[in-house]
Amino acid sequence: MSLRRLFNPESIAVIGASRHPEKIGHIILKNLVDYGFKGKLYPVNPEAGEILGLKAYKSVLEIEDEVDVAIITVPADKVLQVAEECGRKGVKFLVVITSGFSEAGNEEGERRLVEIARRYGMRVLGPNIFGYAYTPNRINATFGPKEIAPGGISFLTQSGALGIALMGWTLMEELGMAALVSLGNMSDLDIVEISKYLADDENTKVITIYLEGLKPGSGKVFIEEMKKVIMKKPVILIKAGKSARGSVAVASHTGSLAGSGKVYEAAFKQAGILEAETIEEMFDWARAFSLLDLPRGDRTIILTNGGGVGVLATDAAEFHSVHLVDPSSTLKEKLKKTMPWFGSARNPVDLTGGAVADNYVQALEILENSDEVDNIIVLYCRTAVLDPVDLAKRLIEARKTMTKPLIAGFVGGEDVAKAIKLMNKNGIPAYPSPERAVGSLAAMLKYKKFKERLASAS
Amino acid sequence: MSLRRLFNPESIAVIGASRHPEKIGHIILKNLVDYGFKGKLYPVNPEAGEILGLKAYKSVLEIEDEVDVAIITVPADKVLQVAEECGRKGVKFLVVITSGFSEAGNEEGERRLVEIARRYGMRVLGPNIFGYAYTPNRINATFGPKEIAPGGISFLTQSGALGIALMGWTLMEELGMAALVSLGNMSDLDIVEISKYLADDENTKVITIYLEGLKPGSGKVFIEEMKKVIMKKPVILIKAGKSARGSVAVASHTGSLAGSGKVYEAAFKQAGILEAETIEEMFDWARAFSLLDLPRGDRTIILTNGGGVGVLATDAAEFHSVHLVDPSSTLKEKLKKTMPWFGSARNPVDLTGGAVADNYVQALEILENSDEVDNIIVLYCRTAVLDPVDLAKRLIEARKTMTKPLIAGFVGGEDVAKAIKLMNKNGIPAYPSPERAVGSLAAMLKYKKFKERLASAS
Amino acid sequence: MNAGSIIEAALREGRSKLLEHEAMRLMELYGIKVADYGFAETGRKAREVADKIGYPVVVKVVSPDISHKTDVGGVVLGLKSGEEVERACEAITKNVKERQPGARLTGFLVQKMMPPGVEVIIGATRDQVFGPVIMFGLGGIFVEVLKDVTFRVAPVSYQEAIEMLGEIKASRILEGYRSQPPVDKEAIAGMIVSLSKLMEDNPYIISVDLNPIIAYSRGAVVVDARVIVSRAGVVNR
Amino acid sequence: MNAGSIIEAALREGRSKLLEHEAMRLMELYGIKVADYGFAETGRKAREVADKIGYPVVVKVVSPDISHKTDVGGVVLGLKSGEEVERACEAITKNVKERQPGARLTGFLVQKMMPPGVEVIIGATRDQVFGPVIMFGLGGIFVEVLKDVTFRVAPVSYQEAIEMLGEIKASRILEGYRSQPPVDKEAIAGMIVSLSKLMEDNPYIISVDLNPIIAYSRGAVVVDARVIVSRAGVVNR
Ligand SMILES: CC(C)(COP(=O)(O)OP(=O)(O)OC[C@H]1O[C@@H](n2cnc3c(N)ncnc32)[C@H](O)[C@@H]1OP(=O)(O)O)[C@@H](O)C(=O)NCCC(=O)NCCS
Ligand SMILES: CC(C)(COP(=O)(O)OP(=O)(O)OC[C@H]1O[C@@H](n2cnc3c(N)ncnc32)[C@H](O)[C@@H]1OP(=O)(O)O)[C@@H](O)C(=O)NCCC(=O)NCCS
Ligand SMILES: [Ca+2]
Ligand SMILES: [Ca+2]
Repeated sequence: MSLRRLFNPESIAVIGASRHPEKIGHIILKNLVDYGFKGKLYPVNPEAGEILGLKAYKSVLEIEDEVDVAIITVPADKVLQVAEECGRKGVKFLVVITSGFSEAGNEEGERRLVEIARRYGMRVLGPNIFGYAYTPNRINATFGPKEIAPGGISFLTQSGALGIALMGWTLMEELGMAALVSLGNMSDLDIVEISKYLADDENTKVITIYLEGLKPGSGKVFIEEMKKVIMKKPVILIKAGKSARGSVAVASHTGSLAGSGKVYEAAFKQAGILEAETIEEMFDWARAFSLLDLPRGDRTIILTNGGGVGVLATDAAEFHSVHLVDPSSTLKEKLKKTMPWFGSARNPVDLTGGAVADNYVQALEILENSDEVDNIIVLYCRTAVLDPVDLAKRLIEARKTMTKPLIAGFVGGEDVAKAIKLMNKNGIPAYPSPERAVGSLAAMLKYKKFKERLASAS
Repeated sequence: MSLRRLFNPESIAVIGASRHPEKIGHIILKNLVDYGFKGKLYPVNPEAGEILGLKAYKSVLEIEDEVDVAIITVPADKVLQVAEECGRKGVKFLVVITSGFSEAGNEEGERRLVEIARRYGMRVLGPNIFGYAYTPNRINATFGPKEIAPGGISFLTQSGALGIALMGWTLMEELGMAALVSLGNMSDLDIVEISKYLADDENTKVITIYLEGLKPGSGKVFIEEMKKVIMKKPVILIKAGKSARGSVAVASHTGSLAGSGKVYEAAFKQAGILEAETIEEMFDWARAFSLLDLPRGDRTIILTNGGGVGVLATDAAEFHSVHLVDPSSTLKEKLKKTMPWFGSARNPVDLTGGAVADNYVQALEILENSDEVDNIIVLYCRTAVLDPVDLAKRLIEARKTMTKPLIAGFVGGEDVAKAIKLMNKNGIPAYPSPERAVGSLAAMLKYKKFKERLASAS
Repeated sequence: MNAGSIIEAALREGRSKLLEHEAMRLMELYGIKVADYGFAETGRKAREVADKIGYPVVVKVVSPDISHKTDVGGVVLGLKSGEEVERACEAITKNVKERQPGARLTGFLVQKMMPPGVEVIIGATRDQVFGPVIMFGLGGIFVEVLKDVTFRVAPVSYQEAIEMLGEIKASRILEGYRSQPPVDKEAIAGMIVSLSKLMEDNPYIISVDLNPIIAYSRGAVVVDARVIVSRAGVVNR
Repeated sequence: MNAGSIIEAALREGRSKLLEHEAMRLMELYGIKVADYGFAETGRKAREVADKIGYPVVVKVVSPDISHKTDVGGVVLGLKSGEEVERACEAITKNVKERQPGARLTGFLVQKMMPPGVEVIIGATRDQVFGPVIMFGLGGIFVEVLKDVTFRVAPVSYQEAIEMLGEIKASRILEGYRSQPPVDKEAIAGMIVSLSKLMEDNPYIISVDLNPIIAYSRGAVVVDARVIVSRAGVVNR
């Protein structure tokens, strides 16, 4: 069964929807209502007549209509019975929030849950998850924060606590999300199957994954299937528990055995997955992928109003093997006209601290029209003569007619932070340091190479 | 002459103080006034009667009183004459903002400036700088932003544009600053001499430096003097321009290997200077040094409410060679009492997602009193049951009676950001990721080793 | 004897490590070139085997009980004649009796002594998550001290095997370092692919170390092979 | 001859590279142990030198015009008798005449042939900012391919020199790798300290490569030394 109905349901039942605002079953229902799910919502609770103004059903079997997705938030000892009822009702997807299954030694309960689902042709997400979300349909079926910024990043996580914490973080960081999936015990639906679906999802531009460990014996299929996924969408992953000690912590945490980092690294490389070192790095890269088309080539130029940040970006480019072009003398002559005599038309192109928005925009136009350049990194240091928000607005305007990837690194205080947010909301991936801007372009260039290598191998 | 009067002047003259609000000479005077310099302020301008409500003097020679520091913001062709007058007046320090000296090929002008200063026993900061600041005396003699958060970090920068941009950034990031010095051409006062002064400055807890390059032949003195500085205060440095781009090919084998940053790296190591990779990293570390006493040992424990962040921290600890202790069974038994049965008393100590502030505080108390532990890293993932600001307040309270270094890594959205700010203002270095918290502790442990090594060598 | 029956025989006899000639035979069955060798029960037979192989040769003790042959004086290198071979077998027998008295003496492995070349290592292990994993590195110090190795999950394609050769930090050594000619990368890559297949076909093999393999400008030859088997697919983490 | 006059002589003659026996002499003057050597103008004299040193020896051409001795057939190794030495000198003369006709032939360096050991490199260069900088690494592949080296700005103390030995990635090799005994770290550290002093004392030396130095369990010996001089303290970076 395709996962289409999981992410595009016409109706969702919350079984275990509680009358008490602090309970998980209540919060999920409330998030669904508040975030604005447009389909039909059915709270199920044998004891409540009405919850959040919605009629509550005693059992899923009482619902007159069809039910595509059932979110289950009843305690573990009631899950199997509820699942059985869902099966009889013809529910298509069970999203089982409840803990107390294989992660707590109750393998038998989990086995029976999946067995029931199989018998009725249902698919299971979970158990032991904080839910899932899909912003294009305004679904927030999690007990995390209500608000989720919509966008092109899909995120799958094996850690619940971290996943919920990152929901708030992505919102603050203006990271636009498409799907958000808590993986939990992966009794049925797993990373691979969900990634495959999202690879074809038109709203997903990039897939990010927080991984603690794959199940024994599942590695080979993971590699083979993810190879196909990355031909359609970039996949960025962070693998926790690579240190000798960390892997012990993972084992005790999710019940899945960790892999030695080296083997996982090899597997990711084989699959064409980009491996990030930190959460911040993963989402830095995801931001660029979600906003930009893939670079057509690797010839990169840096545009700056400060020598210092230019040097830092140059160092970072060398570190990440990003190719900085040497502009031809023709191109240099053109660029010279956009700056005072003491500026520099070499790469980094230094418009000097006196640069105003016009200088940037003129230089950008020249670079966009030059066939020597594929990618442009715009750097800015806060100066008295150029307001960062003004510059951001002009860049956003200029970008509309541009086809080349444009990435920004702005350094400064509150108003610079505002400018960064503005750009991130308007199609220019922007970062608070030159290094992070360069690192994100580097990830895009690496993905391009991975894809080309896999294409040539098949 | 000691630099004491530069940072503790009783009077400052701004020569070239302008009536026009957009001019540098005006902005500096205004910053001095607005930031609240308590000493005497003398605008000097031959054409203005009054600026910003202060009486303007036609020449520095007209000032009745003594002048400790003269900030010079007149054009380059007038600097020498002004300097001469300052000499005759008995000014002690010239802070020369003006550009157009050796950095622009005018070595002669710079030589003569220094000559005049020598003749009159004055010292020169600059030329070609954006000024300097010293928060304990409310001095903001820069043309950057008016506001500077006071604290224990001193920052010397060779890049003007980046330095100004970082003034805003440090304010936003709650990084408390002591001295802020634009180095410019270092015609007289240089990195070494200023660092030496700040090493004895009671308000400076840590010295940070953005370095592009040292002058030919000055390297050896730099190493020898900085060795003495680091025995008193930690020094963190970022070296820009380490990439090979632009470096010259050399004949000998050793010479070719010695290019691009390798020699600088060796020199920093010899001097006991901590080298950071990025600006963010430099200030992350500086934050920890500015708020904490040095660790007494390397035995570190991680306290968390989420397995995922615990694993990430563990990986980071291994990467940075931070020693995570294995708690004794006695300690584990005590810790067990602060958490539900499914928590973990191993390291990372996992209080579980249900943890409330009391759990943290109880565990902290146990760890503070245990002689198995030197350092504590507190991690938190945003959960519904524990408000991050509440936790932050309790941690701040608990810390008051603690002696062990306490570092926080909090993950989440806006309210978590608020909690982080709160902790940073109240003595707990706090970061938005587990990795950055661990990295900062690692820097402190590394400094401790550097210091011990240098102490044993002498 | 096919691969399955070699492994089966060892498991039946309770041996977790294949005898060296069994390991060599296994490699041959997968087209992995090994130094010419023969097994002989006695010194006399060893001489006959050596005559057939051609001199110089190496003689190694074959015993299910000995894991570090060199330590017990169980290896003699550079034998140039039949006489020397017989004497070596006697010496080995004596050494082993003295230094590891209880050890069973199955016989002797006579092996062609290979000229020097670039030493490389190909290994395999079975990972709980990913199944067979293949490792490549340069021999000796490079693997043991610098840990300069690269991994791939099986099946490893020829193309991937070639990539592995380029991934180690010291890969330039394969291109011909100083006066040395470049090594035969195709031959090494072919071995990687074959070992990958061997691991996939035989689930009871839990690890293989081909160490060293001596690589030349044409061809590469396994000189030492260590194969561990177990009915329970044991695992690295 | 003292250090200054060796360098002065070379500069006066317009040579930027010291002749090998000059370089060796310079090292000796700073207490850096070099393989026993002697300079000889003719084959006959080379034989006498060799007799004094003791066999086996190596003979190398000495010429201000030849920078890659081996390429022009200017080096013969493993000479076991006086006769072999004379013949080697003739061969070298012939080779050089053929392959680099214009080259002046100053004479021959006769050098004790050292037994194998662990090859290390100590180098020095003069940095524009930091002045003399000393490098340490393991020989051959480790420096050339892996760039596994470490630097210190002079003056380098004995303690720092010992630290340098521990800083390279392959430092475990110095501890005695496999059957090898540990090398004499004190001897190597001593050389680093001496080279540091040499560089500080002689501002016209712009770079030194001691490559290789052969290190043993007791002592270490410079086998090849390359010293570049210039009146203008040339610089890297
Ligand atoms: C699922 C879980 C949250 C339920 O806990 P709970 O809310 O305390 O459970 P309750 O017994 O209160 O049941 C919840 C509601 O379902 C109702 N309910 C009980 N049986 C029901 C049934 N058969 N059908 C529908 N509703 C039912 C209850 O009446 C209650 O509603 P009320 O509060 O209005 O009375 C809990 O078992 C659990 O697993 N928690 C961990 C979740 C987690 O952390 N997941 C992983 C995150 S990464
Ligand atoms: C120093 C500098 C800012 C002066 O530029 P400016 O403000 O345009 O210069 P002005 O000629 O307007 O002189 C400034 C003021 O000094 C006054 N002035 C002139 N001569 C004077 C004198 N001898 N004594 C006192 N004041 C004098 C001017 O009248 C003017 O005041 P006004 O505006 O009220 O008339 C400029 O030369 C410069 O160097 N800019 C670069 C600074 C920089 O970037 N530094 C490095 C940062 S990292
Ligand atoms: Ca978790
Ligand atoms: Ca600058």
